[in-house]
Amino acid sequence: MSGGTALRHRLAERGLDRQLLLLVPGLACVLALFIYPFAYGIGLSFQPASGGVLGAYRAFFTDAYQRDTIATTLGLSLPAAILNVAASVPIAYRMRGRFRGKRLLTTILVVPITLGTVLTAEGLLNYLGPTGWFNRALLGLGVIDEPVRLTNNYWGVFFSLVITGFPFAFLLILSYLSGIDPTLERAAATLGAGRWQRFSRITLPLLAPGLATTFCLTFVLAFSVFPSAVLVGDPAGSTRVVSIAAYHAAYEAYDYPLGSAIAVIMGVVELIVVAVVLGLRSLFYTGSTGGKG
Amino acid sequence: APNSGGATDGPVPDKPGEAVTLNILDVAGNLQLTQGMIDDFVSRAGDQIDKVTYSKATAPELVGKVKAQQNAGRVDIDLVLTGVDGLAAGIDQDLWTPLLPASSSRLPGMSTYLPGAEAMQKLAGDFGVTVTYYPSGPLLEYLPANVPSPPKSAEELLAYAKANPGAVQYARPSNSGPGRTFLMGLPYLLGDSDPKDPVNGWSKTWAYLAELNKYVTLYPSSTSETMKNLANGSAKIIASTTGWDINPRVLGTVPKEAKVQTLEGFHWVTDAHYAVIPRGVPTNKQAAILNLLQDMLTPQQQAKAYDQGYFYPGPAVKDVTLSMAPEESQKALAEFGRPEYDQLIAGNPIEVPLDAKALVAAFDRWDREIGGAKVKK
Amino acid sequence: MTGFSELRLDGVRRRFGDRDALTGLNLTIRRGEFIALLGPSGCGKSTALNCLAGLLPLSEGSIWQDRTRLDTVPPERRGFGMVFQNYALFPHLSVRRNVSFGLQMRRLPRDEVRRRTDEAIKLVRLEEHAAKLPGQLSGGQQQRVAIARAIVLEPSLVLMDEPLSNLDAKLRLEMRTEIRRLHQSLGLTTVYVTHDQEEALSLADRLVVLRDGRVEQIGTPQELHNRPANRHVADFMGYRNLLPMKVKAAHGSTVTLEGGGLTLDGTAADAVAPGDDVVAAVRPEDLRAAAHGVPVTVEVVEYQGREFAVEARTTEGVALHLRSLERPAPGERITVTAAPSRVLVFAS
Amino acid sequence: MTGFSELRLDGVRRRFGDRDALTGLNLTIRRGEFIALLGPSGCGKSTALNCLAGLLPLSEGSIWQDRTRLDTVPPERRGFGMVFQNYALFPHLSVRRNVSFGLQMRRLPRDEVRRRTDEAIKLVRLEEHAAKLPGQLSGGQQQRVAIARAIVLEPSLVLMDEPLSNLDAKLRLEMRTEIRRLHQSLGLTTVYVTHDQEEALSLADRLVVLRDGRVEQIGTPQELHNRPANRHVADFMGYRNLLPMKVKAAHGSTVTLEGGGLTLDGTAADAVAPGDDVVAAVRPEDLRAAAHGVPVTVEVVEYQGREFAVEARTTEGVALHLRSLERPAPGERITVTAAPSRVLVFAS
Amino acid sequence: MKRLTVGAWLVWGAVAFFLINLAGLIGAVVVNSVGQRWFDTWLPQGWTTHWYAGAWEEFGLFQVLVVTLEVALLVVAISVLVGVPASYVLARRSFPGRRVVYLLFLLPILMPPITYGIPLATVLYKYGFAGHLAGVVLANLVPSIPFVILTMTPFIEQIDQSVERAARMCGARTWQIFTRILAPLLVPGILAASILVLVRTVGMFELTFLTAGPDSQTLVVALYYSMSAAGIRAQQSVDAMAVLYTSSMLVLLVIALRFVNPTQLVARVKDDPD
Ligand SMILES: Nc1ncnc2c1ncn2[C@@H]1O[C@H](COP(=O)(O)OP(=O)(O)OP(=O)(O)O)[C@@H](O)[C@H]1O
Ligand SMILES: Nc1ncnc2c1ncn2[C@@H]1O[C@H](COP(=O)(O)OP(=O)(O)OP(=O)(O)O)[C@@H](O)[C@H]1O
Ligand SMILES: NCCCCNCCCN
Ligand SMILES: [Mg+2]
Ligand SMILES: [Mg+2]
Repeated sequence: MSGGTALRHRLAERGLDRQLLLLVPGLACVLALFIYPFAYGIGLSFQPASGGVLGAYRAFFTDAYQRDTIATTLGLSLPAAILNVAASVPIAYRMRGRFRGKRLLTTILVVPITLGTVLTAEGLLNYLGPTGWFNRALLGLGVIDEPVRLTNNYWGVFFSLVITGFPFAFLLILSYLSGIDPTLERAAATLGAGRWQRFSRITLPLLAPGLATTFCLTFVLAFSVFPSAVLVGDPAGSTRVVSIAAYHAAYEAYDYPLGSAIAVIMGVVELIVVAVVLGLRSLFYTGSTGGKG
Repeated sequence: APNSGGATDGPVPDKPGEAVTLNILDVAGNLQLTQGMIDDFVSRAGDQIDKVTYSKATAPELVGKVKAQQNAGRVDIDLVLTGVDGLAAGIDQDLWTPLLPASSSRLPGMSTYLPGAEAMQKLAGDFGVTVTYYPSGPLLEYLPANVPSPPKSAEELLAYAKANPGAVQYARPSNSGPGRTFLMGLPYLLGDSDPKDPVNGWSKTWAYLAELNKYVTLYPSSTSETMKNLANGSAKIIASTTGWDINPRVLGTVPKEAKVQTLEGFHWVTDAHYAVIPRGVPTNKQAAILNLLQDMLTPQQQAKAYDQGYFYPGPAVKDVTLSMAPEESQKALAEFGRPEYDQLIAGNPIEVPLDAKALVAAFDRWDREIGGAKVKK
Repeated sequence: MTGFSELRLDGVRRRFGDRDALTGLNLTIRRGEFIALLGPSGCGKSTALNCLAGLLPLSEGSIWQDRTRLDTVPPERRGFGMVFQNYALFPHLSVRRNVSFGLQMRRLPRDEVRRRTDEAIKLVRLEEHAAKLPGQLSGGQQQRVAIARAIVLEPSLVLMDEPLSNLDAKLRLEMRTEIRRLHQSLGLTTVYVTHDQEEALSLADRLVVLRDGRVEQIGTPQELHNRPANRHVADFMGYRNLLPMKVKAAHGSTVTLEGGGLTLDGTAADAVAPGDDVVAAVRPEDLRAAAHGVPVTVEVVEYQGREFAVEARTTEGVALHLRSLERPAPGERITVTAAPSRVLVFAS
Repeated sequence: MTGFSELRLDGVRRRFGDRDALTGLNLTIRRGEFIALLGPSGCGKSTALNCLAGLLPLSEGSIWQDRTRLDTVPPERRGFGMVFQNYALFPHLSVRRNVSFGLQMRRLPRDEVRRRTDEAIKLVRLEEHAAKLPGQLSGGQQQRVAIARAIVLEPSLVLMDEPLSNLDAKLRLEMRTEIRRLHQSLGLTTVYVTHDQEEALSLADRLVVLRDGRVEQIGTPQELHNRPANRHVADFMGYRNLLPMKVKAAHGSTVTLEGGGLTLDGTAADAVAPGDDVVAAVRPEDLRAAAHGVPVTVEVVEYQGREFAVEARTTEGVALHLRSLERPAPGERITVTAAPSRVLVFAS
Repeated sequence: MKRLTVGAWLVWGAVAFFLINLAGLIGAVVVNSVGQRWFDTWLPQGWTTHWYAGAWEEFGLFQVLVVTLEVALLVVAISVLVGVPASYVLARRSFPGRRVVYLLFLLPILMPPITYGIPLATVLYKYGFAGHLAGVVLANLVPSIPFVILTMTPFIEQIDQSVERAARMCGARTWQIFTRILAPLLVPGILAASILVLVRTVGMFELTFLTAGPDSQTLVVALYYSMSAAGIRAQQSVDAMAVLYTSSMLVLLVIALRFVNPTQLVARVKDDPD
């Protein structure tokens, strides 16, 4: 046949055909709107006022106060992301079947995504504050003698990450979970697998890829926490997260190279965590989960 | 596009060729005081300005936004109302159109500045025009019911804090006007060697803050939070300023009966708002803006700056009395104002705040050594 | 997991929405029996099996294992094995791990797990594919994995939902013999769902014929084959010719019928009297071309290997399915006949 | 979408990883033909069908529709219809909308869509279920929806992947006739995958027997049934007795064999000489109990409806599958015989 | 009929505890936003709506809400239209460079907007997009498209490929397969992704701020301003803004959930019988 057809045939065999054009709009957006500006930002991070090409990076890593923000941020975001995913799984799992009020409960559980950082922060400060309802109730019940401090410290930020992150995780996991054919668990049941085994041996592994994606997304959200770290946290101390350092450098000290460098470092740390998680994901089965389509 | 057409440099005409639209960005909460003045001018000078849009943002983001516009050669912010921080950052990044001395003749109001405002204007160099001014603080605020005899000196404050751990509160300076005023006022109270040099001249201040830190359990991230804690009794003494003293009581977020106290050896650390024009704004619009600014600096307009004690007193120029202010201002200040402020303002030295670089250095050190020290405890 | 002497389904009923998929199934399964549930598509076979497995709660009725009430016991504690109609293989586990799953659930020693898994895989001829994932297997291969997975547990009751439906004819025959052999040698009790009467007849000790969620007949293969209880069972048991006729004469159980251009002698399955409208049920293989009989015109001829399946029409236009060893030409006129004992007469 | 006069598969090969699922398939399909692809599970039937449909790219070879090269044309432009082995129904569409989907894709007028959809649904007897979603149907009902969905398009080539495998025996027979009827009346060209030799024999004009991705034989039903090309085809075509024996004497194509406790006369399919090791292939139904013949001992008896399937063993322990009209008792000794024309002899 | 297990008690107990505290948290803000003075008591001393009126007026919130809705819906629509086809290719196909492409799509989510926000705004101003709705929408697409891709890929992987093949055999083109087969099957996933994108877009401060013009501000810009700008602002007024923000999001969410149940099955999955 014609050379064109033969070429197309050969390309198709390697997985290159016109279907790949579907990637083009997305790629174009990312290249034009992200890669180009991003490269500029990276470039900026290598042009500090002093210290040579790597000066900004050196400045960050040689200063313990700056360097420690990475650990602080991971200390907040990893537990929060893990909790969000881990709490979503059993709840979503219980909510797979049909029962009355399911839709309402689902809606209520995903309501927190509408709260936004500010309402969450204000709510935490009001509700958990020294004279807030929470402490009042505990004092009234005689559980505590003086108000417990749950805001303007690690816990305030942690709660805010859970409140904003949990519904994300829950919604995603519930959707992933409903894509798994329930017949598989039934088959496992007839093979003598109890509730827990059915869950851990069948559902969980099939869910694992979805869990990994969900974890990455909630982790990334938590890792770049900024407003709540300031508002309900202790932004100079225990919740001085890396984005505060970046913000300080870029918007308060107007040291854009340092700000960009810190942002790049943030990205790299996130990338490492995500790469590890997605690496683990690829160890799991990622094909059809039995929905017979 | 907003700024298509029109040269952006060269001589500024007396009036715009035709009425222009002004996009005003407020990063200092200044419109609370000046929007009335601007609207008033626009209603009178429809031939120069046909429409004004207002947007608001925070100072730190301002620079990035203006920079992005200037890099692209399309500036659509015509006038920025900013505090010292935004002003200085813009100067540092070379964002502003120099207005002075070229246009000083068109702004005669500038020669009637109060002494404090005049000092503040120096910080603006050639770039900004002071539009409102107040002496700020540092003040201590308390409820007499909770604190019958407030501390009268820095030592007494420390002693009070020691006796009542957790009772003294000021917000993280980089997030709070009263917080930073307290920080900048301390070197005067303590007699530090160079109150303008937080790195080398504040040894007493840093020692004092570190000592005080032992009895402070919490540095909230906003002044509102300290006000709330004052109101609900979980804080007994907080840092404040004239505006933060009067306005929240007007709004009802702090009990009316709250009182303020100054410490022995007290110097006012002043504050002001500036109008600046980003580079790249056409001369047509610059003309309208200059005329607007001149109008804003007249005593009648400046009287609007009394507001409800938001920036008390507020006017930057001389000879603006409360009686010239709108009815509502007079009523609010009659009820919530403090006659003793006239006395305090007249009777204490007035200092300009730190320049932007020094302030950022002070914040950084405070974060590292005071706020950040909490972690290790 | 221990054996039982009998398993009793007592008025088992299952509704979906407002439609009964199963109405009042009564059945006693004795230990060691091989029961086939037989019936057309959609008749409720899978539903019955799922109820027995504990995978579908009953809408009414109960299930008893000797003295123990079973229908409230969760599936994993019933100790039954099951082969699903849609395989239901674990897509993330290799063939080997699918098969060993149940053994691992029972916490058997590793060696035993390996040995029994290997055996089961060998049984279904998947040695070469043991390391593949189910998604990489053909439909028939998947079916075999499902069989191996259930059989490996040697459960007290094995439930099979059309386990051979995707196998090729040869393999189906072999697996059929294999299943029967396993059933006997392991002393299993088996409930087997199929729509294939031949499979059911050859495998089962007793057959349960279902239609529209209702039991039509329970009996041994011979009973069903030779004495279907009604025309529906007859229809399903391969009496493909169901001819509406009229009784002309009756002598004991032998009746003479007429209608549709045919005259036939048959055996009454229901009580019928001359003049009654009846249905005569005849298998195609019992209706044969013969020297004399009823004249018909050949219409469609299908090759069936050893013989030909013929569709022919009587002079009055009634279609008949019959068999012929010779290939008749379409349009040819032949005469057909049937032994009276092979013609069942049901009241209509 | 227009017709064609022939469709040619030219050395079609498909690899999965390093394993050939199909090796060099050559086949010419003439317009109007009914071709069956027959073979054991995993032999590559579905793979061949998918290559033809355009759903799997070829690893080698080409497909031609008259002068047009087809293997580079995307499936939706080939204008073929297909029934999938796993139904592949659209889970979110009702039965009716599943069936009408293809018509809508072809932008036919609304009335015609409705009419043809109704017809197709009626054809597969799903009128009552037209509004249901596939998830609410039984396996067999789903299969029927899949058939209706493909047939409704009256495509120039219909590909069917075991479309009847989940139907009950009766329905299978009926649908089989129906498919053949549709094939003829709509003038379709059909490629039909099955593992059921009986189905293939009765439906197809020509059969393609595959084994391990390779064509073993292509021919008419009669050719395959009576003259399988080799022992594998014979095996698959129902010659269940494949007996390793030795040639004692040969007269033309008639040979006398001995071995395993048997002596048989047979017909040579390959060239053989006395003394050769050969395989004798005999169908169970051609090996019958008779007054004199080879003595064997009955072992397993399975009821088959009209007759009994018997597994017996010769004195030397070779297993034989045969048929008997009487029920022999296990352990009984009987004698069996086969017509020489029914015993095929292959070189081994 | 079925007794609750210990596990169920724990799970439902935890859910109840979470919800009670959530209600308290939201309630505290709502009450404060309509409270006159609220010091050390269970409830405020009086009630008022003037915090809302003030905020509404000060920020011209009607216009802001309209803009917010426009931006959010445009961003959701475009990122779904662009993202779903891309995730389809990533889920279904293997081709050289697939990993690189995947990483490219991953990066914008991982990188904080500080790294690229200002240069991005510069680019958008240069081509005349920024300062208008278009600029805000374009900027918000940067994290949204990858977000859709990342969430949709596993959904598409779950759908049996033979359904698509069947549609293809029925003559459906790729586009028709998308609209008639995949889209309906993916609706729950698309909805989940859309809601999440919507939330992220409505909540995206930096990129919106940097690219918005005076008449393309969104609610979050006003909200962040009210919360963290210099000057004095009653907390009640911030709370009122936050309540407005949340209410408008809630309206969007409830509308979305009216049409599709988030738990609707992704593929043909039989409902659990019990
Ligand atoms: N989940 C369900 N919801 C509604 N109806 C159902 C459901 N499951 C089965 N049915 C209906 O119940 C009847 C019996 O279904 P069942 O699956 O038991 O049939 P079956 O005998 O196994 O058929 P097949 O041989 O085709 O598999 C059918 O009419 C089917 O449509
Ligand atoms: N995606 C795949 N990856 C790897 N191997 C495959 C894949 N699909 C099919 N195979 C292998 O190719 C061979 C042929 O498969 P195919 O599905 O064509 O068999 P089949 O003849 O249709 O069998 P059945 O009758 O059981 O459906 C089998 O051995 C199968 O395991
Ligand atoms: N994701 C971080 C959002 C940052 C918002 N910045 C607000 C700045 C207020 N000063
Ligand atoms: Mg079934
Ligand atoms: Mg197949």
